[in-house]
Amino acid sequence: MKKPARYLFLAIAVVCLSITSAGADDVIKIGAIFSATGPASPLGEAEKNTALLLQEQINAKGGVMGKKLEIIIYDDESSVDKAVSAADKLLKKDNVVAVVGPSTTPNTLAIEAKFEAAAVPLVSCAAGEKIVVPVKKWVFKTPQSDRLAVARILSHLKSRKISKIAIITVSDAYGQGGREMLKALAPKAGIELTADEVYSPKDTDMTVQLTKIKSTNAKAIVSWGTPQTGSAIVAKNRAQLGMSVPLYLSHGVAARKFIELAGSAGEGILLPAGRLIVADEVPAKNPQKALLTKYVKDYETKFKSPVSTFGGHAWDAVMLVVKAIELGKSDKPADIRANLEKIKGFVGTAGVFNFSPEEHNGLNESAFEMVTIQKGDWKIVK
Amino acid sequence: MGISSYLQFLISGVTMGSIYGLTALGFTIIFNTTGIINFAQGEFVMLGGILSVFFLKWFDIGLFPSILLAVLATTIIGGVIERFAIRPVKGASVINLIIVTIGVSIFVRGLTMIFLGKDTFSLPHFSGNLPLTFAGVAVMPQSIWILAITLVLLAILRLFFTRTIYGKGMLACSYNRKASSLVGIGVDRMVLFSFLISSLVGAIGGVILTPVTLTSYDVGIMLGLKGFSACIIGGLGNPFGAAAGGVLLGILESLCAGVISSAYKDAFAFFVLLVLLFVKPSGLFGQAKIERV
Amino acid sequence: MYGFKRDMLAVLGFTFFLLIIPRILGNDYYINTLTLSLTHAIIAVGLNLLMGYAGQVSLGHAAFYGLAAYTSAILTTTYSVPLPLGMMSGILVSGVVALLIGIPTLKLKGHYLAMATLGFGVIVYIFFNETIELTGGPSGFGGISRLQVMGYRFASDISYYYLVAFVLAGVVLLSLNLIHSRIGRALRAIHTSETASQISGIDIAKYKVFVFVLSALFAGVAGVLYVHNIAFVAPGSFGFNFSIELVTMVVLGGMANVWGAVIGACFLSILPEFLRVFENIEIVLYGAILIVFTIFLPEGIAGGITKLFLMMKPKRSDAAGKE
Amino acid sequence: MQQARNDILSCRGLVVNFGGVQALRSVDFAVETGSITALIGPNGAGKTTLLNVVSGLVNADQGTVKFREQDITSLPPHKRAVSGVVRTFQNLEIFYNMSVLENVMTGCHRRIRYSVVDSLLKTPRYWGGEKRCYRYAERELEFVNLMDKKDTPATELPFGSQRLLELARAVASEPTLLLLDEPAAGLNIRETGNLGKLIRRIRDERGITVVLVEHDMDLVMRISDSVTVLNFGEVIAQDVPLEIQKNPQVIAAYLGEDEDT
Repeated sequence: MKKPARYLFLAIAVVCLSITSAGADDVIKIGAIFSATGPASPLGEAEKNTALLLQEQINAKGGVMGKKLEIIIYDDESSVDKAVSAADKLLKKDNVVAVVGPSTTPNTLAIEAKFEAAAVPLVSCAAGEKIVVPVKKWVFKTPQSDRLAVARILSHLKSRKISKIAIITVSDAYGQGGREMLKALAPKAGIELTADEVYSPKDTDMTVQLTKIKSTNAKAIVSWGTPQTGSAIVAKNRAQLGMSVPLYLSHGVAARKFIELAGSAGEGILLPAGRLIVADEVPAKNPQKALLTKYVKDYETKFKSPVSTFGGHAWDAVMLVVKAIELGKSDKPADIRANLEKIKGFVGTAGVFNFSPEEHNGLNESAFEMVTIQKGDWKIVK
Repeated sequence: MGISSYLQFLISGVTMGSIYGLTALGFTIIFNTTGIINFAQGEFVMLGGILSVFFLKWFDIGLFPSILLAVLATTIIGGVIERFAIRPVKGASVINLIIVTIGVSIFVRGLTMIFLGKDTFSLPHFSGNLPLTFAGVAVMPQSIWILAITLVLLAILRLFFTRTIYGKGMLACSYNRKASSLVGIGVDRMVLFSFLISSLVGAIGGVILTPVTLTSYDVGIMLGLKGFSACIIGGLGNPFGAAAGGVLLGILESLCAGVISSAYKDAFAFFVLLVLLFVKPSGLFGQAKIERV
Repeated sequence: MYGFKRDMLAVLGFTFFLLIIPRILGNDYYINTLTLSLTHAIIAVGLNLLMGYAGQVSLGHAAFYGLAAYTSAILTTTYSVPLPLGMMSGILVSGVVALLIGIPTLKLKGHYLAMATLGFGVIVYIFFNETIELTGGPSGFGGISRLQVMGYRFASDISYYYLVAFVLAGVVLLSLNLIHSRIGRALRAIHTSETASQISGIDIAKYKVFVFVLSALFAGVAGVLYVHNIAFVAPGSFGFNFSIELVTMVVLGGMANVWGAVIGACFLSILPEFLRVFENIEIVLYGAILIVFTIFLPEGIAGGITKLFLMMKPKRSDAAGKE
Repeated sequence: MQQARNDILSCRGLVVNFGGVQALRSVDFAVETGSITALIGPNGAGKTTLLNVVSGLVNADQGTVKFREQDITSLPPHKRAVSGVVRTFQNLEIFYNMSVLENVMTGCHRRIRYSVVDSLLKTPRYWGGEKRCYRYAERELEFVNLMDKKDTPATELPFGSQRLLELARAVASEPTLLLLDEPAAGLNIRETGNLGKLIRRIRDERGITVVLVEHDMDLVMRISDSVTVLNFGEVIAQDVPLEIQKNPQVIAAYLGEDEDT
């Protein structure tokens, strides 16, 4: 009985020491809030893993400006309330210099104001355009906005002379973002929406919605969701109903998981995606090529599971913060924020970032490739 | 929309409804012997599906042996749950029993998440994934499997409850537990049995459903909710009412989604449910006089 | 008489305790967690009046919490209604909806009542999720102003904590007062025997609806306090899961015990903070704690504490009372 | 029947069906103000059903119930209680989650009137009402001799005392007509004797008219002024106790029952 007690004491002592040493000068502390559990866990899990991976890699190389990088990760359980208390802890207890995450739009919107008030930069991994439009001084985000993805799909549709589409979106924050963009941008591009269907994230059958779409004369279907929230089922049900009109999906689908889930029904679907999932195919001269191949390899060796774009968003967020620190040679929150705005031509997984005081996402349409699935693998559509 | 669209809605509804019905059946079997609404019923469905996926992946023994193994494993888990979580609270108030089953469902879900991961998985169709087309209506072979297995299961359960000594014993428990124990029926054993059977039924539901719907550690919540609704529509305590309630709920949902609005389909389905309860306060096939709470 | 002085003292002590907690703990990053758990306690106390005292189950109480939160948020933000008016309207909407839904629903009993309230909760949740123009949909509704009363802005987290603490103390006191009145007795009577209550001249339909509306009003108070604290609202906070969590708070804390609801709410809201270090295992532990507590403390934490006190008291009247 | 007499309760042509079973078939039943009226009959004769119809727990399919010249046929039970019809139950319906005193105070529910606001804020009206309520309850507990148990939880009372408690609660609501459903069931001889005296005192001291469903013939014959006999849902006799004992139809009905059981 005595031995475990001593170990326990030691463990406590170590924890206490690490807490007290937290204020020490040789450590840079970054906070992270990810939805590692709950409905958004497919996003948060990959992001958390990526953050851990980066922490290890960066410190192995001697840290940032010679200081050790410590990423303090909290799980918000996909809940707004938990995200708020995690933000409080990071800001008031851990005194971090910057925070990456949260994984979802509502959780980001819920804590934005705290970062404005505390004057600490937040680099979100959520897609919603509302996060950075209008621009908030202390808030940035790394995923490509829905607007860019939708614009990419619409221009592809136009190139194929399709003018009537039906949309089917998931009724969570992610699907809502896509739905609003599609409804706003499609008419401007001269494309008519013949149907606007919705399904819940946990729905298991979309035959009914697709049957309705089938009865309209839509020439293409655009569906907004992730592999875990119905996109695979939409693809499957479309195949089952024998529908031949092309199916466009969102950039959130870009993960090997989707191919596994949709099986043969995934063949031929189209989507705009960051280059992460087609890293092999990216031409060698593309600036992203090297880092994409390395990230895919490192992630998949360490965690034994395929990468997703979401992990990439966390990669971008952490590395952007690191870049900003190195750029200004300062780990003060205000300097990090100022230097984030100065970052130009930063090569990330989602694309090449160019920030400015007016632009806190830093990506443009060139971040996307149109990809499809051929013989069970992602292929760039030329 | 043509008539074929409506037929398609109906087929989707019946397919999903069968699963709701099977979940509801599991609720009813446990309710009848114990008076407990087992909020962990959805987890049995989840386990049946997700364990099949993993057994197939780990042991590489082919689809049907993996499925059998998964059903068996889930049934054993059902028994373990009864023994270690339900039996210790024997005789507690209804609301406490509900909380225990909620605790169990969180516990099971958590363990699944830790050991099998948070991802979504698929299971191959039992026989081909090419649809059969009748008059412009696509029917998946899996839907036929679902319907057929549901019906067979119902028939077997009916035989079990009316013909076997265990089945009759369980029915007796449902009418009067005290009297049953007085005439020598081991109530504890019957309760254990009801958990075994309902986890078996739940697991089978999960297994036949997963090829159509995919699975993940958290699918049990929604299925449990729908199953509970189905057995309330059917009239609590009536196994066949529960199955019928499930099919009705499935059809209601798909018609709401198809005809009214896909965004509000669950809201409409629950709205109809509420109206139904207001008109017929003890479900469609329930007896008005029986009050257990 | 009837323990009023004792109640009064207990509430005063409780308020004092709430006020000094932040000082004892010294740090303030958890203040929001505390505020949130006290907000939950306000709902739980109301739900306990409904469930613990009157014996009517509700699996949809998150809906009332959400209705008030959204109403106040939308009125004050989108329509620039003055804050106090918006908050009053929020609470009122919860009450009125409870009245309308309560009249037909409370005719149902047991599991059917549970089902109906659950269905109501799901409908309201979908309404929050789908009326995007009004509620902002799944991504939420932001830009809500923080509470301001007569020119005083509750800007700091600690000031908001004190406010919620005072409101909770008030709600507890009102509930204790209600319980020790003819109305409280009527509610408890309905719990044990509806027939005998009717025979004693108690209009059970009226009282059930009354306590349902009252508990919805409490949930509404919590809702407006919540929304003007977080200054953001999304449907995810008001789903089925939260309704279940509320019920769990009441049962785990101790049914038919006003203090039990407070203890249960604080316990379940703060527990995850302690479990957080276990990361993924957290959810398993949470489930296990629910099971273990229900097995070993069937009367809830408050019930357990009461029993402990009784055990320590010298046993003199025990032999006389029992047959 | 006898229109000249002053009836507090008069039921005409009551019919109650439970599924296929006719529990009451056209029952006429009247109770004279200030009387103790017994209702007897073999098991399943419909006595409890008749009490249920009078107290409003069961609605009659046909027929009317008049209480103090007013038609109360469609009134819900709590309104009947308010207007003065109160009953007890064969299988005891006391409030097990309360103390003895609180049980009786709940019985006083309709006698004290203060509002929700009064109770939330503990206004003087609340205090006044509660004090009165407390006094009423104490008086009834003294009446049934349970004063020493007033703070005991109701569950801990012995069975006989629980019967008395239910009686105290019923009397506490100041009824004008009290319906007792087998009050002596489960009591020993001494307790039954005391109960008989108590029922008389309820009528004599409180002026409450009593209807009594009872199997204990000694008790019935000793305390009642009038006896009504039900058999298979019909009234087969109504008379003073002495006459009833001689009535051949009544004797036949009871013998018939004996054969069954």
